This record gives sequence, C-alpha cells and structure tokens, in this order.
Amino acid sequence: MSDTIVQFLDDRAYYVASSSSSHGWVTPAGIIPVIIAGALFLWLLQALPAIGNGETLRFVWSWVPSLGVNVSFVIDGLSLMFGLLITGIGALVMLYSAKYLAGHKQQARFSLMLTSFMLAMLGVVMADNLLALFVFWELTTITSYLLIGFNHDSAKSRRSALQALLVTGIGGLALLAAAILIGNVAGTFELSEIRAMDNVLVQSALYLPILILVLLAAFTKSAQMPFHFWLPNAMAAPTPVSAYLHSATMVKAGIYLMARTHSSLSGTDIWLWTLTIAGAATMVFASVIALRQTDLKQALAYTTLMALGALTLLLANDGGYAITAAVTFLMVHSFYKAALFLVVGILDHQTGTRETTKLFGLGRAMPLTAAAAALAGLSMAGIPPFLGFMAKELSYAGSLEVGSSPVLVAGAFLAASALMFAIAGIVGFRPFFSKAGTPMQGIKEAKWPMLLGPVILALLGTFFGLFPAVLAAYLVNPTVAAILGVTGEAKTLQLWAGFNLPLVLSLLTFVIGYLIYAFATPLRAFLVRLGDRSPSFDRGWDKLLAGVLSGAKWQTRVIQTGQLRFYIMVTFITTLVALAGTMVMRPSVILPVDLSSIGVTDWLVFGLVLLGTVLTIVTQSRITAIVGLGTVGIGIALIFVLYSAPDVAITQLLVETLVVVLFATAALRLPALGAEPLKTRWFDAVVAGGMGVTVTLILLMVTTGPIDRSLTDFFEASSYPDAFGQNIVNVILVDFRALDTFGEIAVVLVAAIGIFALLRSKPGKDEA
Amino acid sequence: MEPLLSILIGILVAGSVYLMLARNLMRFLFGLILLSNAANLSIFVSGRMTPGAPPLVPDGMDVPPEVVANALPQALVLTAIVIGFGLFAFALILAVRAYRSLGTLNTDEMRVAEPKEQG
Amino acid sequence: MKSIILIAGSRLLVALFTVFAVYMLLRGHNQPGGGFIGGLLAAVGFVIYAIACGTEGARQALRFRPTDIAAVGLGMALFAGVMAAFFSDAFFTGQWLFINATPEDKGIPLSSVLIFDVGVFLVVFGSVLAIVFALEEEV
Amino acid sequence: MSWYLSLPLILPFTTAIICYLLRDRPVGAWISVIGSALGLVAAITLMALVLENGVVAGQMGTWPAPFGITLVADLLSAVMVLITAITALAVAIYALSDVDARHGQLGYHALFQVLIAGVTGAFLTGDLFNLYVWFEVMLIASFGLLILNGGKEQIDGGVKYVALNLVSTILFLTGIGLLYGQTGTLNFADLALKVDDVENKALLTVIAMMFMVAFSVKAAAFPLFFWLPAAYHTPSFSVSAVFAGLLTKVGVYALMRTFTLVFDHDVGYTHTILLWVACFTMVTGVLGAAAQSDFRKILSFHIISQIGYMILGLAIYTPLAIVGAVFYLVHHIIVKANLFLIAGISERLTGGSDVFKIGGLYRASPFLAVLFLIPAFSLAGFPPLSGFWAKYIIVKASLDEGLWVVAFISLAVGLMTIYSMTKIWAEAFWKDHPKGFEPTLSTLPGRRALLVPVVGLALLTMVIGLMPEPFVIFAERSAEQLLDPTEYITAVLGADAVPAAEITEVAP
Amino acid sequence: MTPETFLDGAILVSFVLIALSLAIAFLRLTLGPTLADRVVALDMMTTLIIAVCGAVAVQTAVTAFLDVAIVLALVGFLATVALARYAERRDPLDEAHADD
Amino acid sequence: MIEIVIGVLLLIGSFFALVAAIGIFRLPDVLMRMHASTKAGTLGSSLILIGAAVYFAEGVTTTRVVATIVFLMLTAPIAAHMLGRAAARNYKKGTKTTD
Amino acid sequence: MNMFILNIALAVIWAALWGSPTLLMLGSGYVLGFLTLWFAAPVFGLQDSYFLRSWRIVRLILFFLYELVMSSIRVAWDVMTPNDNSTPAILDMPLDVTSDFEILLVTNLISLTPGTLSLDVSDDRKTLTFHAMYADDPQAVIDDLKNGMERLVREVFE
Ligand code: NA
Ligand code: NA
Repeated sequence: MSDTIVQFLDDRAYYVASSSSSHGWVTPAGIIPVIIAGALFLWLLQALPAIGNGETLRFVWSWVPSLGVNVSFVIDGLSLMFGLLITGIGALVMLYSAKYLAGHKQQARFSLMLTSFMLAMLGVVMADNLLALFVFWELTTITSYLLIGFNHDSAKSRRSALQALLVTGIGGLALLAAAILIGNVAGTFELSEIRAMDNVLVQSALYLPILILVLLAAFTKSAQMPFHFWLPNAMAAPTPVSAYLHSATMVKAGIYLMARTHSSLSGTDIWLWTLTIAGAATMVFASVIALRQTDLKQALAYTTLMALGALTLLLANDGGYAITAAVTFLMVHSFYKAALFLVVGILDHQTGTRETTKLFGLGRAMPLTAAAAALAGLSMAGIPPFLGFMAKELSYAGSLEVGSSPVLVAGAFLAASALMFAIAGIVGFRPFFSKAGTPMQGIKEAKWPMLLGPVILALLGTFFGLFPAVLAAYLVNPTVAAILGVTGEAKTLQLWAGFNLPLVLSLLTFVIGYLIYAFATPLRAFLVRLGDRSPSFDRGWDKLLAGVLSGAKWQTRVIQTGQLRFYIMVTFITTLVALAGTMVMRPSVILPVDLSSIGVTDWLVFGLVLLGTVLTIVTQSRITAIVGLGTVGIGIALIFVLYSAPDVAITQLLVETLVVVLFATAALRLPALGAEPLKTRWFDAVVAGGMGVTVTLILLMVTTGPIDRSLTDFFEASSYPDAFGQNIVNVILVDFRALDTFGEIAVVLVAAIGIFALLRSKPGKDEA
Repeated sequence: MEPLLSILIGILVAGSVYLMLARNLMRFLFGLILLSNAANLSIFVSGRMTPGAPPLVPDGMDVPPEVVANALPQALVLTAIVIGFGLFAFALILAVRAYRSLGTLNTDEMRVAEPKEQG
Repeated sequence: MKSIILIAGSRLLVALFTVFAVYMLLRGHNQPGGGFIGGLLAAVGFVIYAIACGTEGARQALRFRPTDIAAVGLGMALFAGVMAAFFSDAFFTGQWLFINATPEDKGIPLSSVLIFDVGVFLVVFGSVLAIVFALEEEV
Repeated sequence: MSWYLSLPLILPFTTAIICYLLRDRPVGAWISVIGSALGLVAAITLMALVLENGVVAGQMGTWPAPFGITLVADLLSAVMVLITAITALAVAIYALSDVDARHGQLGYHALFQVLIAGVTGAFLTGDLFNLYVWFEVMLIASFGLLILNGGKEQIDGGVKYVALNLVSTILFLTGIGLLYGQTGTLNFADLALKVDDVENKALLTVIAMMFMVAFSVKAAAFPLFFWLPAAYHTPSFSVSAVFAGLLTKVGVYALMRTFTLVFDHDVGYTHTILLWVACFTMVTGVLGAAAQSDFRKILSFHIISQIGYMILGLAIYTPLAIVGAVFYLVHHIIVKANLFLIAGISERLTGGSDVFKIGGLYRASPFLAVLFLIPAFSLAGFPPLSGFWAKYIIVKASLDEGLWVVAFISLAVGLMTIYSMTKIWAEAFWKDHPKGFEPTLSTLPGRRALLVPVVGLALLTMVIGLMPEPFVIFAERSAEQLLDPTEYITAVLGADAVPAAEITEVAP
Repeated sequence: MTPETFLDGAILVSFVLIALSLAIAFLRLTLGPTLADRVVALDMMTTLIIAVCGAVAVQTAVTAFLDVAIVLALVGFLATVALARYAERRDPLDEAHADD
Repeated sequence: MIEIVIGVLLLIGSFFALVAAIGIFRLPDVLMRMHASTKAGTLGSSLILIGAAVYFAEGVTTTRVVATIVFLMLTAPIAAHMLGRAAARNYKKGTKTTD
Repeated sequence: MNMFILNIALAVIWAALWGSPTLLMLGSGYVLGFLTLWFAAPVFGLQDSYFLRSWRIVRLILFFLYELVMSSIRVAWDVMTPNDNSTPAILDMPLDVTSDFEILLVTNLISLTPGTLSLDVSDDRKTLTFHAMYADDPQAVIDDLKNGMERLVREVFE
C-alpha cells in the first residue's frame, strides 16, 4: 500500500487537487458518467427495431450454477423501455449534475454512486434470473441510500436515507424469500422460463405467500400505501437524484416487478383487489397531500406517489386498455416528472429557494427553463396534444373496463387527474408566468448542461404526443406484449378516439383541476389544518422504530444485566433445564446400585470431603474456607490414593497445596468475605441442589452401565513392550497422548505469562 | 464405591454451584475449585474404580499380571488437574487485580465494562 | 516477618526438593512421578525459599526469569515432538536410544520422551514460580 | 501425511516461544508476522492436500487410532484452519501498528500465537479430550490477551469472561468423562461408531445436552452469551478482532462436529432444541446490537446474532442447511474480524468508540468508508457480498423445510443488521465529528500496517461475494462429509472399521 | 490368630483409629477458634494422610503409595507455612471482625 | 512373625496419631495443641511408615521411608515455629505474658 | 570444601533413592548434585563449620529419638488424663550456636522434644523464644535445653 494511494483517496487531498478546476464542469467526474449512460442508451436504441419486431434478446453468464444463479439478461419490450428510460434520462441527469455539482468536493463520489445506481437499475430491468434481479434490486437500494444521504452532514438527510433503506430493505428481503419460493415451485429462477410455464405459480400451493412477498417488495420500492412515507423524505437528496431515482427510475422498479410478474401472478382476485386498493389509496391520498406542499420538490414528490398509485391501479388489471395506459403513463410520467424535477433544481440552483410562495414571474429571466416547464406541465396536466393526454384517456378507458369496480376506479382517476392538473399549474406555470407575486431580481438563466435535460424531456412529451404511432410501434406494443405474455392486446395511442366517456371525464378533469388551481391557497390552508390532526405515517414510522429500539433496550437490560451473578445463574439454570429436562423427556432407568463394596475408608473419605465442602460453604472466614477447601483436596487425594491412582494423588496434593498457598497469599491483599444476604440465597440453594441431584443421577446411570476398556487394554499391553515405560499413566501422558500434555503445559505457561502480565500491567490511567 | 462417589460428586457440585452464585468473587473461586474437583472425579468414576492396583507394570514383566486400575481416566484427570490449576491461578490473580482496580469483590458492583445506565 | 529458622530450613529444603524433584522426574516413566510432579516439587522448594527469603532472593537464586525457563521448557517439549521428523516418524513419535543394551537388559534408555518430560518439568517449574513470584510481589 | 496436519500447530507454537524469549526486543512483532505467514503457507498446503485426497488423518506418535491422538482434516477442518491462518496473518500485521512495545514485553505476540495454535488445534483434532485441551489453550491465551495491560474496563470484562468460560469448560470436561464412561473411547471416529452400540440412548441424549450447553457457551448462543458483550469491547483492537473472528466459531465448529458425527442418534430432539436456540440467539443478539452505541459493542452483539444463523444451519440439518452453516462460518470470520480492525482505525482517527460521540470519517477518507461498507454490507447480507450468499442459503434451507417462522426471523434479523450497520455508518462516517475536529487518514502513524489487513480481508469478502461458485461447491462437499461420516471414519480408522450399515446410512 | 490375620486386623484398626483422628482433627478445624488452631488441624490432617498412605501401602503391597506419602510430607509443610504467614501478617485490629 | 512387628508398628503409630488428634482437640490453647501435633503426630506417622518399610523390606523402599521421616522431622518443627510465632503474637497481646 | 561434601552427600542420596549404589548412579548423582549446587549456589551462605563428626551425630540422633518418644508419651499422658497440670509459658533462651544449620537443628530438636516448642529466633540470632508446657521453674527449663540439646548440637559442629 503506497502512501500516495492513501493520499489520493483521502478526501482533503483529493479536494485540493480538484478545486483548481472547480469552475468548469467538464471534469472527468462530471463527464465520464454521461459518456457511459449515453453509450448504453445508444446501444439499447439500436436494439429497438428488433424488439419492435417482437424479438427478444437473451444473454446468459453462469455465476453460481450450484445454486441455480445465473447472470442472465433478457431484452424484451418491457426491459428495453425501462432500459431506454434509465440510460436516456440517466445521460441527461448526469449531464445536468456535472454542472449542478461542479466544484463540489464530493462530486466524484456522487458520480460514482449515480453511475453505479444506473447500472444496478439497468440490471434490475434486464435480469432474467430472479436472484440476479434481486442482487441488482438490492444494489439500487444501497446506492439510493448513499445518494439520499449525500448531504451527509444533515441529520435530516441521514434519517431519510435510513428510512428509505429500511422500508425498501423490508421489500428486498421479501423479494429474496419470494425468489426462493418461486425457485422451489418452478424449479428455476429464470423468469422467461417461469413465464413459459402456464400458471405454474398461480396454481401452486405457495401462490399466496409468493404473491404477498412479491407485492411487499413492489409496494415498498414503489412507495405504495402504507409504505409510501419514505419517498417524500427521500427528497433530501440532491435534486438530480430526486429526478432520476425517485421519480423516473428506481421507484418504478416496484412497478417493473409487478409488470414483470404480471403474466405469472395476475388474474386472481387477490391480485386484482390488492393492487386496486393499494393503488387507489396511494393515488388519492398522495394527490391530497401534494396540494398541501409549498416546497415545489415536495409537491412533485407527492405527485410521483400519485403516479405510482395510478400505475399500480392499472396493473391490477389485465385488460388491454389498462396495460397500454400503464405503459404509456409510465413513459410520459418519466418524461415530464424528470423534466419538472430538473426545472425545480434549476430554480433552486439559480434562486436559492423552492418555495411556491416566493417564486413568481421568472419566465422573462429564464425563458428556456420556463418553456421546458410549461411543456412538461402541459403534458402532466393531460392537455392535448401532449402525450399526457393520451395516457389519461387510456387510463379512463382502462378504468372503465376493470374487473373490480369501474366507478370507484374511474372516480379515483378523476380526482387524481384533477389534482395533477392543478399541481402541474403550480409547478410548471406559476413560478414563471404568475403575476401573483413580485419576481425575484437578478436571476439568470441556467447554463446549457442543466437546461438540456428538461428541454429534451419536455420536447419528447410533446413529440410523442404528436407522433404517438412511433412510440406505439417500437415500445408500447412490445411492452404490453411482454407484460401480458400475449401479443396484440395493446390499444392504439391516439389523440382523438371519438366522443366517449373518457373524453367527458377528461373535460371534467380540466374544470375541477382549474378550480383547485385557482383556490389552491385556501385549500392548502384547510388541508394543512386537516393534516395536522390526521395520523402521519412518517411519525408512525418513527414511533415504530423507537418502539423497536426501546424494546431492544429493555431486552438488553433484562438479559445483559452486567451482573455476574445473574449470568452464572442463567448458565446454571440452562444447564439444569437442559439436563434434567432431557432426563424427563428421554427417561431411562438406573440399574441396581451396588452398595456392598463400600468400606470404612470410603466412608472416611466421604465424610472428609462432605465436611470440607460444608465448612467452605457456611463459613464467613476466608481462611476457614481455604482450609475447608484444603480438606476437600486432601479427601479427594485420598480417593485417588485408595483407588490406585498414585500419580493423580500426588499431583492433586501438589496442586491443592499450591492453591492453598496462592489463596493464602492472595487473601493478604483482599478484604474479608462478609455475609451474603440470605434472603435470595434460598433460590440459589434450590438451583444448586437441583444441579447436584442431576449430576448424581447421571453418574449413577453411567457407572451402572457396562464399560468398554479397549483403549486401556491397548495401553496396558503396549506400555512396556512398545513404549518402554512401566508407569502406564505416565506413558499415556508423555507418549500415547503426548499432544494432550503438550497442550496442557502450554496452558500452564500461558497462565503464567497472563498472570505476570496481569500483575505487571501499568496501574494505568484509570486506576485509583 | 462408584455410587457413593456419585453422591459425593453431586454434593460437590451442589456446594460449588451455591458458592458460585454468591456475590463475593472469592466465594465464586471457592466454588470453582470444588467444581473442578467434581469434574475430575466424574472422569475418574466414569472410568470405574479399582482399589489397590495402580496401573504399573511390575519389574520383569511386559504387562500387568492382573487387573489394574483404568489408566486412561487417570491420565485425563491428571491433565485436567494441571490445566485446572492454570486456569484457577489466573482467575484468582484476576480477582486480586480486580480488587485493586475496582475496589470491590462484590460482583454486583463490578459494572465498569457494562455500566448501569447503558441500554 | 523474617524468620531465621525458616531461612535456614529453606536453604536445605531447596536442595532436597530439587534433588527429589529430579528423581521423581527421571523415574516417572516407570514409577509414580514424571515431569509435572517433578516440576511442581521443584517449584515448591523455591516457593518455600521465596517465602523465607523474599522473591528478590529467590529470583537471584534462580538466575533466569521463571517464564523464560518455562518457555524454554515448552520449546524442549516441542522439540521432542518434532525430533521424530528426523527419523521419518509422525509428530511426537518417541525416539529411543538404549545405551549398553544386552539381550536381558535394555540398558540406559535415552529418549525423546525423556526430553519431553524434562520440558514438562521446566514448564511447570517455571510457570508455577512465575505465578507465585508475581503474586508475592504484588502490593 | 501427519506432518501436514501437525505443521499448522507446530508453527504458531514455535513462533510463540521465540516471540516470548525475544519479548524485550521490538522484532517480536515481525517474528509474529513471519510465523503467521508460514502458518498460512502450511494451512494452504493442508487445504490443497485435503482437496486432492479427501479427508486426511494422521496419528500422533504413530500410535494407531483410536488409541493415539488423531489429527484429522476434512474439508471443514481444513477451511477453518485456512481461515484461521488468514485471520492470524491479518491481525499480526495489524498488530505491528496496534500493539506497542509495552504489550509486546508483557507477551502479547506469544499469547496471540498460542491462541492461534489453540484454535487450529481445536479444528484439527480428531479426539474429544484433545479438543478440550485445545479449548483450554485457546481460553487461557484469550484470558491473557483480554486483560493485557488493562485498565478497569478490561478487568471488569475479564472477570465475567473468565468466570463464565470456566463454567463451560468444566461442563465440557464433565461431559467428556461421562461420554467416556458410556462409550469407552475419545476418538471422534470411534465415538461415531461406538455411540451406535450404546444401549442407553436416552442417557446418551442427556450427555449430548451437556455438550450442547458447554459448546453453546463457547459459541455465545442464547441464553449463554453474556460473557461476550461483557468483554469484547474492552481489549486492544487487534485482540478483539481475532476474538471476534475466531473464538465463538470454535464453539460453533465443536457443535457442528459433535452434532453431526457423534450425537446423531436423536436428531428430532437435539436439533429441534438447537433450532430454538438458533432463533433466540439471532433475535436477542440483533436486538442487543440495536440497543448499543459503542462501535465494538454493536459488533459484539452481532456476533451473537450471526452465531444464531450458523447454529440454525446445523439445526435444520439438511445438506443445504449445513452448506449454509459452513459458508456462514467462513464468511463471518473474515467480515467480523475486519470490522473490528476498522473499529480500531476509527477509534484512532476519531478518538472515541461511541458512535454518537464521533464522526467525520466519511469526509476524512472515502477509502476507509469503502473499506467499512464492504464488510458492513456483507454482514448485513447485501448482495453481491459474501454475507448475502450465506444468508440466502440459510433462508432457502429453512424455506425448503417449510420453516416459515424461522425464515421470517432470519430475514427480519437481517433487516435489523442493516439497521445497526447503518447506525455506525451514519454516525461515525457520515455525521461530522461533534467536537468539530476532522480526522485524517493520510497522516495517521502506522497506517500501512493498519490498512493492509483491512484491504486484504475486504478483497476476500468481495471475491467470495462475486465468485461464490467454488466456495459453494466447497461448502457442499464439506456438508456431504459432515452428514455422511463414512469418509471421515475410514480415513481415521481404516476401511474395515466402518460397518456396512454405517456406509449405507443416509442423512435424514 | 495367624500373623497374617493379625496384620489384617491391625491394618483395619489403624484405619479406624486414623479415621477417628481425622474426624477429631476436622472438628478442631471447624471449631477454630483462631486461625492458628485451624492450621494446626489442617497440618495434623496432612500428617494423618501420610499415615493412611503408609497403611494402604501395607494393605495393598503397593509401594507407590509411599511416594504419595513423601510428597505429602514435603508439601504439607508449604501449606502450613503459607497459612501461618497469612495468620501472622494479617493485622488483627484491621480485620478483627467476621474474619477468623 | 514379621507381620506381628508390622502390625504392632501400625497400631502404635495410629495410636499416637489418635493421641495427637485428641491433643489438638482437648488441649486448652493453640500453642499447647501444637505440642501434641508436632510430637505425637510426627511420631505416629513415622511409626506407620517404618511399619511399611519393614513390610516391604527392600533397599529402595526403606530409603524412601527414611527420606520421608527425615522430611517430616525437618519440616514439622519449622512449620510449628511459623505457626507458633504467629499464634504467640496474639497470645502475648491477649492472655498472659511471661517475663 | 564444604560444597564438595554437600555434593558427595547429594550423590549418595541420589544413588540411595535409586536403590542402586553403582558407580554409574553415583557418578550421575555427582553430576546432578554438581548442577543442583551450581544452580542453587546463591542459596547457601558458605559458612565453614560443616565438618562431619559421625559419632556425635549418632549420639545426637539417639538422644533425639529417645526424647521424641518420651515427649510423645508425655503428651499422650497429658491428653488422656483429664486434669490440667501444665503451667505453660513463653520463655527466652540465650543462643550460643551461630550458623544457620545449627540454629535449625537446635530449634527443630527442641520442638520435637518434651514440653518445649521453638517459636522464634531473634534477628541478632542471640535469643531463642520458645513455648514450654511445664514452666514451673523457667530457668530450670532453659538450663535443661542449653545443657542438653544445644550442647550436643554444638559439639557436632565444633
Ligand atoms: Na453415529
Ligand atoms: Na452416524
């Protein structure tokens, strides 16, 4: 490891190196990601004709074949659409960021994380192997975490990052479980193979758990109620991140997952109703909250929630209209929402604020920004001839054909679209064109790298509104086919579909939407009052975390008490329960106990040890206890003497003597024993007695059974002839089992070293 | 003798557990000694007991002429005694050192590594 | 707490203990005894000396640091095991050399096993002394 | 053959002796590094041998099994020895900077090498009593390291550590005596055979429980883990790293060895209990971590939690589950040791270990940040790091057996692990230092020795994560060996020893 | 009565007497009252065990027990010295309470 | 015949052992008790050991027994002195002084 | 010279312990003894007065054994008879022997003989404190010891 590397990677050093070029934006850190994203975009673009023709491309690299995990990618309509959005918007956002963060001392890290995210996200939508998909899924979670916390010195950022991580983390784990179950049911992790098996999942006994797990993953990632709350908080990230991750791409990973598994999991009531209810609830709830916001970014965040709800709601169905609508809406939303986020970022960057109450009439100062905002806003508002209009029409059409409750679904769409209309005005129109307040002075138009993104995105919404057939042919139709698993279901994208119910609903949308826009301020005040009284999921999450944390603390206080006595008690009780409990669960008989061979010396020894033990226990005097221990030691040595173990007896005596010596010497430095409070000792006595009885019973069972002496027979036979020693015990120690002895003397040596160190340690800083 | 010794071991275990559950670290150490002894005796008794016949090969013979005590458990016990001594010595000196450092032998009051106010 | 009687006695005891300890060590392969017992006995002798004359005197008498003696002992024991490698045997295979061996009598045995036991002796001796000295010198 | 098995033991002992005799000179630390490097070579050689020849057994003193002591390496043993050697080398290098001359004089390097020898011995031995001896070698060395040059905290933690470990040791010893009394043998392979002939199987189960309790203390399983959080945050960082990496794993290894090879007669009872133990261990450990704010205390409780995963693998007792346990074992040693090493660097840079009272590391060094994130996210089970595969296999094994609750618990515990790791990350790395000072890595004295092992271990984590296939295949083969002991028994006792019934025996 | 049976009887009687002695010594050990009393009792017990070793050696015709006796003679001394030193060093005024 | 000698030695030895034990039990203070244990105890054990030496009647064993007795007689008084000195301090402080 | 004697003595003890007084055993015992002495050399204060007078030794041993038996019988009598006729006291006796070994011998022998128990030797080695069981006439007890045991010991080492 060379010092220069450390230095290079050291932030301060790096910052010094990079600050010289901090005024320009054409730095490696700024440009390389753009090049990568652009190249990937172009590469995907060239696959468009093939996919348009209904082909799919598949690449397989074997990764962990023994676990059935491959890195396999498939490019069909769905993944290509997502891939183009990811790389295309990615390239624009990265270009934008190159300027937005130019000179920021952590720009390089930012670029690295953002690029990593893009690649991970690309992996999610291209992966054919479910586990590979999971791997990329989790990578998006991690990179998202790091990006949300990019302003890491702010506690709010850190909290938001953690919240996002944990909520999507729950989903990630659910996805892992789902993947395993699906793999078990289908026998493969390859999604294309699973799709090819007709209804293999739906008919499986594990369908319900699989579905729940998959939806948990999708709902958390795509912020469906009740997991929505992390998304607005994620706006703590720099604006390019919000634009890219939290509106255009990552949050749609959940949508992608539902779309991807649509043909394998949908078609059941539970799929239909779960998605419908979650989608509708999210959509309506988010649109109401959106109106409450004064921060433009927050308002956009809630409309993103709304869009995600709408997409979920549409994916609940398997009708052609609904799915076509979903695909179209997904794309258009990505265009206009990314554009608007970037616009808000420009406003923030140039004016220093994102508050609707401060931003008015900037159209003159920032004409290009205003134009992009207006175009994107019109698309969002669903006004013809923008692509947003078509998406809305299809959505209404789709909602009218749902299997659940057309009135309810259409109603929800109506409410949401109207609010979307209003917010499009608030974000895309008012800051630039409203005369309701005085415009800020000295505001300049942003530089082109920042403008390029919103302008292109806004123009795309317009372009495809005018020429929907292009989009339909190359992307919408293949995507719908990929989702539904059958071709030809896609409905036509058209501006004029005749005077029908969807059109009526559209018109109604504009009227209501305008009213909301006009009365936005009083409405907001009312909603804020309402909101203060309503339960907040965000606060609920905090409470949940705090609850878990205080539960954890309580548990730790109860278990890890810091009291040695408690630890020992639990250890002994555990032992007692394990042994005595097993003796109850697995009873066995004690063979008859032979008491005839007990002689007078045996009783002598018994008495000696017993009395020594009792003396040690009852005395309040240290030295009496030590003497009592000595008695026990002598008694035990006597057992070894009487039962033919002279070596052991000698060793026991020597060791016991040393123990007494050490105790007596140590006692010179230690305080008197003192009495133990007897109140709690009865329980100790019960545990102790239980242990004693248990051990005795086990020993009786062992010793009344037969004994296999084959090892000893060998030692007796070989000791002298082969090992040249008459003391069999010693021969075992130094020859047959010399390794034991070697370890044993190592213990003795290390004990000495340890003790020496213990006593010679500096009576350090913290000692009295 | 095995049954009597089994009972004796039980008594040693009970006594040692009772001592180890005391607050005073010295009593814990007393209990430790007793428990070590009980464990050694368990091994010894598990190998069965033979009086008056140490496992020695008499001079001029290749193997013991008659039944001698089971040598293997004796070797194991011997090893265990010495190891136990090493461990005990360390524990005892640790107690001395703990008293010097912490000013108490009452384990309830030994709360430096895991202070009371912690979570 | 100096005791002239004990000091006088301990000087004699050190020698007696040491001789007896070595005796127990060497005969351990055939009679009760061996490295542990020998090492413990030798250590006990010096412990008595340390109690009588103080650890400073005992350390001087010992000349080497007790833990060094023990470490060398462990090295010897290890060497006794590794020796087998020179004779292409497994770790800790006993290597025997019988001096003056006749058909009836095996003669004087020299063996790696003895080296091992001496190692055990030294480890036990050194370690016990290190422990006792350290404790004696505490406070 | 037997020298290949002995060498991983001989080397650390030799190094320890030399280090101790030269303890007053600064070269001790370097001798420790050289010795560890040689140990690694020996471990790699052994691994190569086992990979080529299958289970390798050697008889110490050339006395035939089951009479003499057997050293035996199956794949599990070999990989544990290898990973021990890797950890040892990493920590020995780290110690060049982390351990000062004072510690060296008190015998740090010798104690460390003996610890490694003890751990290695425990992994290699094929004899129950010999296992006890190595446990004690390891234990006494850990005692010494734990209190080395210690202040109040270390002594206090040491008291609890010593007390509880001694209790477990004595239980283990008693269990050995009882098992010998019932079977008349100590050799694992022989035990595996003799246990089948034992008439009183109920009593055998009782004795098995004794071993379970004893090893569970060593492994820090619920509810016997108290000693670990009481002590692991107190010694020097290199010490706690090697403790965190290796010590509890020896307990897990012992559980895996005995409860596959010997005590497989009442799996429905013993392994069900292990299953409960595993779940409670995972949960209490991870909750304990959530309650902590000290860098090392958090990590300590996570050791417990992850021990739960390993025991879970053993408890489920299917081939895949054992694969998971083996994989987890290997992964966790690398990752956990590394995190403790990083904790040491963090303390040096920030001057504290309470994550709420330190900060600024991310700003200070993105390099260190990456080095932390790799093991931290690996520990949390994020793909594509080593921990992911470990977690995946365990979860899959539980789901395969329909153990929904167990799978749920392991996943939830994974989530809580993420929480703890991000707590460290957010507080120590992201947050600015509350006292305002800005740590710098590039001027830290001795940083090379501190960073080399961290980088090395992080790379290993990445390699396992990105190229898990050989490791999974390895774990599969070692699981096969564990569940069908024929190869093990044949290697130790010879082909004749295995009765026909045992050969055809199929793991449940 | 043959000499052999006399010897057997004598051994048995010796055992009984020594056992009795041990019991009495233990009583003193328990009663104290001073530390020195207890140590005297313990020392006495050590000496008695030496006697037991001698008797067992005769009973079993195994000389190995005499080795135990010799070791006991050696180390019993150490224990007594250590305890005596404890008794002497301990300041009775400082620790006059519960301890001894 | 030699059995009789051995038996008598054992009996006398154990008698003295008992005397010593009763002595340390009955005599009024610790110094008096030490008289009993030092003298009668040592003699008792020694006689029993001599009995064993006679029983085995071989050079090595006799050497060992003699060594044991010498050890005993060397150490027992030293131990008694150590203990007696400690006891005497309290003795002087407490009950009576002589000179 | 002194060392040489001690060394020979150790070699003899060594050979005796092995029970084989062969030249080999004596030789090895000598070597071992040499090593032991070298090892323990600082232990020995190298006083002179180490000259063996065997007949005086024998006389001392016999006298001592007689006293030991007598004292034990005396103790036995006192223990067995219920009345307490002892008059215990702690006495000081001037000490003429000077070397370590002599002091050791004197104090040990006094302890093992009737009615007396050595307690301490003063730091200047001039006074022996002992406990006497029958100190009706303290001076008589002291004189007895001086003329008996101490004289015999002194003569051995003269
Ligand atoms: Na089996
Ligand atoms: Na089996």
